[in-house]
Amino acid sequence: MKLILNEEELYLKETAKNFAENSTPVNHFRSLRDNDDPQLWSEDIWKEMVALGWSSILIPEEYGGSDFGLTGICAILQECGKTLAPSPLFATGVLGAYALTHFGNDAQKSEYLPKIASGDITTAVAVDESNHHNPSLTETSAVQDGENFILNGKKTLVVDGASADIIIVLARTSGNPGENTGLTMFLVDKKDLEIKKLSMADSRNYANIYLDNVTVSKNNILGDIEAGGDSMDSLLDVGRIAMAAEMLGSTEAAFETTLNYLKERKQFGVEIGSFQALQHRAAQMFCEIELTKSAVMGATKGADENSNDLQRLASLSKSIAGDTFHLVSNESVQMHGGIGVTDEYDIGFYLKRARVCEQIFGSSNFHKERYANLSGF
Amino acid sequence: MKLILNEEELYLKETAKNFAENSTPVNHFRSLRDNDDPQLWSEDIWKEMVALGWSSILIPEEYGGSDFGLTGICAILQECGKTLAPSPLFATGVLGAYALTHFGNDAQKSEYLPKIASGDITTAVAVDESNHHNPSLTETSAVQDGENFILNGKKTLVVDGASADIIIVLARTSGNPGENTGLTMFLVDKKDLEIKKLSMADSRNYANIYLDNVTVSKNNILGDIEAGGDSMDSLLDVGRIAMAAEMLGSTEAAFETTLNYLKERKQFGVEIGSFQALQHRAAQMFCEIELTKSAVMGATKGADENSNDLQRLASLSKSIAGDTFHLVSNESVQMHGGIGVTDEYDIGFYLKRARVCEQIFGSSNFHKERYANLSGF
Amino acid sequence: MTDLNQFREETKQWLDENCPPTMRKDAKGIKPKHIDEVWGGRNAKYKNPETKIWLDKLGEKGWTMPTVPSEYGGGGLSKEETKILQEEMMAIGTNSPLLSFGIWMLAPVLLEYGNEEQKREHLPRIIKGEIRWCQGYSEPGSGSDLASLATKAEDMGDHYLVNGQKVWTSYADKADWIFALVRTGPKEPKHDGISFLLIDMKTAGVSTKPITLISGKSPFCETFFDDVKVPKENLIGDLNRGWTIAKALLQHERKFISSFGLAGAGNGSGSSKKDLIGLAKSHYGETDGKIANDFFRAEVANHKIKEHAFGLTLQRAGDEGGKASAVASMFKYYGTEHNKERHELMIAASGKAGVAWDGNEFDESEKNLTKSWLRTKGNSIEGGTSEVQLNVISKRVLGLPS
Amino acid sequence: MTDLNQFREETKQWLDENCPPTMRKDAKGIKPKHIDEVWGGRNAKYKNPETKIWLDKLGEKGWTMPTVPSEYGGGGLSKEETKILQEEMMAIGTNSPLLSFGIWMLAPVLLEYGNEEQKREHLPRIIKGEIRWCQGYSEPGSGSDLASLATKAEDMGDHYLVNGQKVWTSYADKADWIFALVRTGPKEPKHDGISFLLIDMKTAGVSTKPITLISGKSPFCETFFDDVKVPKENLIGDLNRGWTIAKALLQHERKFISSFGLAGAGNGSGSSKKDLIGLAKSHYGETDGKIANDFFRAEVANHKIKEHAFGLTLQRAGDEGGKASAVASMFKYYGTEHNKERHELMIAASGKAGVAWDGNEFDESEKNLTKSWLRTKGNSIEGGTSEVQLNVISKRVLGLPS
Repeated sequence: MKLILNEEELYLKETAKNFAENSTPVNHFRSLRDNDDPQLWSEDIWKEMVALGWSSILIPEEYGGSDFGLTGICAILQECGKTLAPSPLFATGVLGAYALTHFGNDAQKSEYLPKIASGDITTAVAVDESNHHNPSLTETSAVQDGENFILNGKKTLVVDGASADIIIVLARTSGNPGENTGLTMFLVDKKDLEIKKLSMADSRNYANIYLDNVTVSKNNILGDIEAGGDSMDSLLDVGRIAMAAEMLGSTEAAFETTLNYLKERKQFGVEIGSFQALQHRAAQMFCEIELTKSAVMGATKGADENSNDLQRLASLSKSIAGDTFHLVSNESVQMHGGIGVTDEYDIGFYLKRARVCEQIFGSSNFHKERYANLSGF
Repeated sequence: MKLILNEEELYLKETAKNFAENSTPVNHFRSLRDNDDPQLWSEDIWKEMVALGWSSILIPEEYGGSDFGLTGICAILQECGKTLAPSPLFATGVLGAYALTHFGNDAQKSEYLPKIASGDITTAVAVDESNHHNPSLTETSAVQDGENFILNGKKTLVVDGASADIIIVLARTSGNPGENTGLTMFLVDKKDLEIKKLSMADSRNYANIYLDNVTVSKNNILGDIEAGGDSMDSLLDVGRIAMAAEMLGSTEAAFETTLNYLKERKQFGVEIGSFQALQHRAAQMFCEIELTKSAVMGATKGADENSNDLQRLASLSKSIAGDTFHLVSNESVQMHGGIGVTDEYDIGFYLKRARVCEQIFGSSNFHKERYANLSGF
Repeated sequence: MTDLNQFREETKQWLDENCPPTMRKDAKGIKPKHIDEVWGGRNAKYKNPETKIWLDKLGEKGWTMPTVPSEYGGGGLSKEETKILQEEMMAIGTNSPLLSFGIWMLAPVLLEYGNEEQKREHLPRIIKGEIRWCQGYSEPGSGSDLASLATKAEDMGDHYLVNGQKVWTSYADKADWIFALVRTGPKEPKHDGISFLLIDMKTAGVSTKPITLISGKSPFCETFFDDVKVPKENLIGDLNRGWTIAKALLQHERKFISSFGLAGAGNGSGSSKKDLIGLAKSHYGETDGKIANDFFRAEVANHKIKEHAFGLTLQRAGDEGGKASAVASMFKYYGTEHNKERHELMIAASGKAGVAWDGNEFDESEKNLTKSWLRTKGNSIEGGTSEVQLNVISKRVLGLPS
Repeated sequence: MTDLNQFREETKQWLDENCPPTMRKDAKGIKPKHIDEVWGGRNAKYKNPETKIWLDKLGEKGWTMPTVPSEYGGGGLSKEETKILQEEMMAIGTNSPLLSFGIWMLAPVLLEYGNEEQKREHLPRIIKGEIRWCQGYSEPGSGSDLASLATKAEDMGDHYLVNGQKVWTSYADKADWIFALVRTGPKEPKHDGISFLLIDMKTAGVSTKPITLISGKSPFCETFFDDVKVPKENLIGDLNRGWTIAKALLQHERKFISSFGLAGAGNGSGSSKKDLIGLAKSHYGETDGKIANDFFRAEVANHKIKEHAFGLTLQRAGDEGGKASAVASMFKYYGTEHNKERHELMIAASGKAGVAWDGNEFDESEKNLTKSWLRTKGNSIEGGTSEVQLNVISKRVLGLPS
């Protein structure tokens, strides 16, 4: 396993970098937020991303995809993270594409994968039910009723849930909350759900989803019935790594913005970046960011090369990306001084984004404990 | 509760400061260590301390003491901590004096307290049995045999155990390891014990003590039979606070030595204390030391004024003193650079002392958890 | 002593006769949740008419600043009398409803540096709450390096002509007057060319613009001075000697901000659902009364221990009778950093609810917590950054070389 | 390719014929626990006579430094051949027994800066392990600010006269020669008056004194030069241009020290009783395979995650083909700080046994751990302090202003 990007991946990264800088600078996000955009991402931008092939990177060639692997799409997400570019890429291009490719039956793949690749539909994954991530605590029930299942329950903070066409819902077909068995994934159409858009600190697209006697055909079971706990865990691991990559990009950008400020801003007649206390803190952040890069790279390459240590690599990358983004976003605001806490400057966006990202698919804390459990200590 | 020393306490502190600086500078400790002194404290110095009344501060006036309270003796220990002055003051003047005053019956008080006050005997407390402090795990057994008890077991890292005349041993008269009930304290003469002197990193007086069918008269039960768990806990709390005071003194001295070095040592043509990164770390240490002072003062005053929050105050002071001494001893060595890791310089003594003190009557970790338990979270 | 006893009796009687019912404990001894507090000033608004009655009564006696001499509108009380007044007010569960930068910051400075006319002019109106003041210190280019400020006041013979911009002026859009630092000696070394000037906000050329923070709307404004004419009698202290006054005033400011760190410093028993321990227990659950997440519980324990020790340190500083300004730096630094940490832990405990912003899917308390958390980020910047406080400690307390 | 295949065959055969039995895997494929390692030199002592045989054989071939040209006593191998040699040595479970500052530090510098005679004189003796070298850099007054060194070498016409003192010279009491930085230009700016000089330790006026560390006995010495006469041909590079050589050599030194951080970086499964996890489990106990102390387990998790990421970072740096010296600073800084933390956690896990010093009441491994822990405190000082590394990162990598 080589921890460097191959040529294809480098090309994707370079393209993404240019796209993010030119088409979705931070001001793009700011204007969506300021205009109370209902979906908080732009259809036009998404179409351009689809045209660049980003929605189909995890999709096999037979279904219209390029199958470039997780490292490729994570390189893109990292660049998008730098400018906080909002899009359905994470929930659709990573989660939806991966879930259907790996767990869909032939009929499901044929129906959905080409539509994901072409950008005709977007997807979301509804897993959590309370304020802390913990899939095994799933209470949402799915009770068989002839050829159908009847679903009841509530799902919280579904990423892109406010706009997704198809939502993958984890529900309990047997057993009790606390058990990872007895869970099943269902593909549910948004029209069957009560969707409540959420307003979160980072002004991105999220929803709570209420299931009130929702009827789902057994044909819409994704993967094997009762095997949804493990399947969801692999899906989540891919999501955690991808989210870590995006968080890494945001962290890098916050750090770079701050370095630039340290080089420009003068107080007491000198650039504040000449103060050794700030220099050392910056150097320490640099080290943490380098470690985070390696963890993310290790995880994406691990996924692409079917590492049997992938769960640990996923928890490693999500926890360290969370801690580093946390540190750097705090230090960035502090080092900007007064303007750092004004809405007019962009740096505060990274602070807000950091804390929301940390909650997606498990906090640093959650993943440290998972890492310890997986490591046998 | 006022968190300032009263006049008596200030006087004791001032006396102790002069004594420590003049009679037991760090070189006194160094020479005991270098000469492989068997007891690692000086009889002559101890006699002078006794003459100053330090052995009788916690002893009631009727038994020849001055009853000046824990705040008084802690002010002395803090000063002794500054120069790492070795003496039986902690194990005898605090632990022995407190235990006999509070748990001894009239006969025991009459027999032992005047001897402690006069310096005729020294004492020690034998509680732990494994590498981590946890009195409830006591396995040492005491089985009644007519008018006597037969004790079997092993006690580890008994402070001053290598020289004490009388050793207070916690043993199990009923129940099982893990229970805080069924424990009893015994006064045991050193001649009945197998005592193995320990060589620890801080070169102070410690022993492991082996009890092999040791016969102890029931007259030598200290306090109520089976109530030793709770009694030992109050005794330990007093010991924890006193140890925290001594650690605080050592921390202050390490910090002051380091500040002086920062002001003197030149590199790159300037005093290294002018480097802002070191300045900020020094300022942060200052804050932690101030907090530690307050915690120790709160605990000693709490003890003297019978606070019902004493257990929490004891754990607060021991844990914060441990953390602060840990931080400051590490930073002190690092800031001294190369000479900091040579045996020739004193600063390394503080590093070694810090880690040993942390193990006495519960590490910072132990006390954080105890604090949380006592606080109800 | 008889005099003091008599004062206590008279005070008791006066309070009983003058303090309106909604400004004090009721018959059952229950205090009003919050006495309606007001900032006073020309455009003061009173939700509760009794608030105005109570403020007027207190203002008449000068009891919003009891120790200020009565010739300046104060209470003219001795320290002992002031203590009695406070005790008796506490006994009936009342306090002054007046919030005022005039009282907290400007008045002490006027008493020390103002001339007789200035004291007679401004103090009574501060004490009665008739004029609301704001502070004009920071500028866009002058944050930590406050003395580099550029707003200039030119001597035009019979007045000063002020031009420039201030930032972080709290409530400038609602204030009647501003006390400002201005550059009057452009050629002098930077600390020696600053003056302390009082400016009526309704003077032509003064304008304000509110600042939105990452936490949302804020009381802070930018304040612009465009050829503003200020009478010469509004200069406090000597020309170009304003820096001394500025520093004195900053001490008063830091005191308030450092107290933030203890906002949550109770006895750690987690009685309220909204404090850190309550949030952790309700979101993570409890096992035998313990927070049911071991890693988070360890973080909480570390935090609560520091909080307890910091609380004892504030108490000790009080018992020691207050110390030099350097200790204020420690409290400012530690208090604000601790408060930031507390809020980080509170939002972490709350999980997804800890990053709620708006809408019906979250409680008000959850949405408020998110904003409080963001607001704390400013605490370690305003009133002197943490870095400045550490500089002060290392140089003034520890004596480390420059 | 055929040439390389042939080289592999010949190498295989040579190793088979020449590598003594105790220097390689036995018939069952079990490696010797440690090949007896030696520092060589005039007074080399061999516990195992086969160590000497093996070193002599390797030295003859020049295979202790395979890529050095054969005219200087090296192996004269290409990169490809060197790789094959390493592979074949690994295949039979052997390696060179020679530990040598000459090989690690001096030889690369001689190859780059030495003249033809110097290379022919010194390299063969380094490669054969005949001369043991030590490093004379730091002085009591010159730690982080190495360039302020004061040991002077005066030009006496036909020789230099050296006077001064070095500290932290590892194994100076056992070394045959020292490579030292000396001041030859006392009037030049400090970096421009330094030269790189080779000195035979048996010259009159050279003396050494071992340094005891907080961890006990150490290989470090103080080295004194009292009117030491050094032939002029022992100057490496140009007069007063030694600083360039010094910096090149420091890079080689930092590489070794930064690798310390990963000494314990396994896969975290806690297989050994002596690693962090093994110690924690044995001293705190286990519950369902977890360390039975939650607060400590949280600290271990934090540490192991950093360790894993740091390990991946070293791997990534390798895969990226090695970068500038600034990245070496990161590894030096992070590696040594991490190693200190690991040892702190190991002694904390061990409780009282973690602070054992001597005697029969503790295991050897416990007493050794205490000393290892103390020894790590020097890692973040020697070879450039952590503070110096952070300075380098902030300036050279991040481009922050001076």
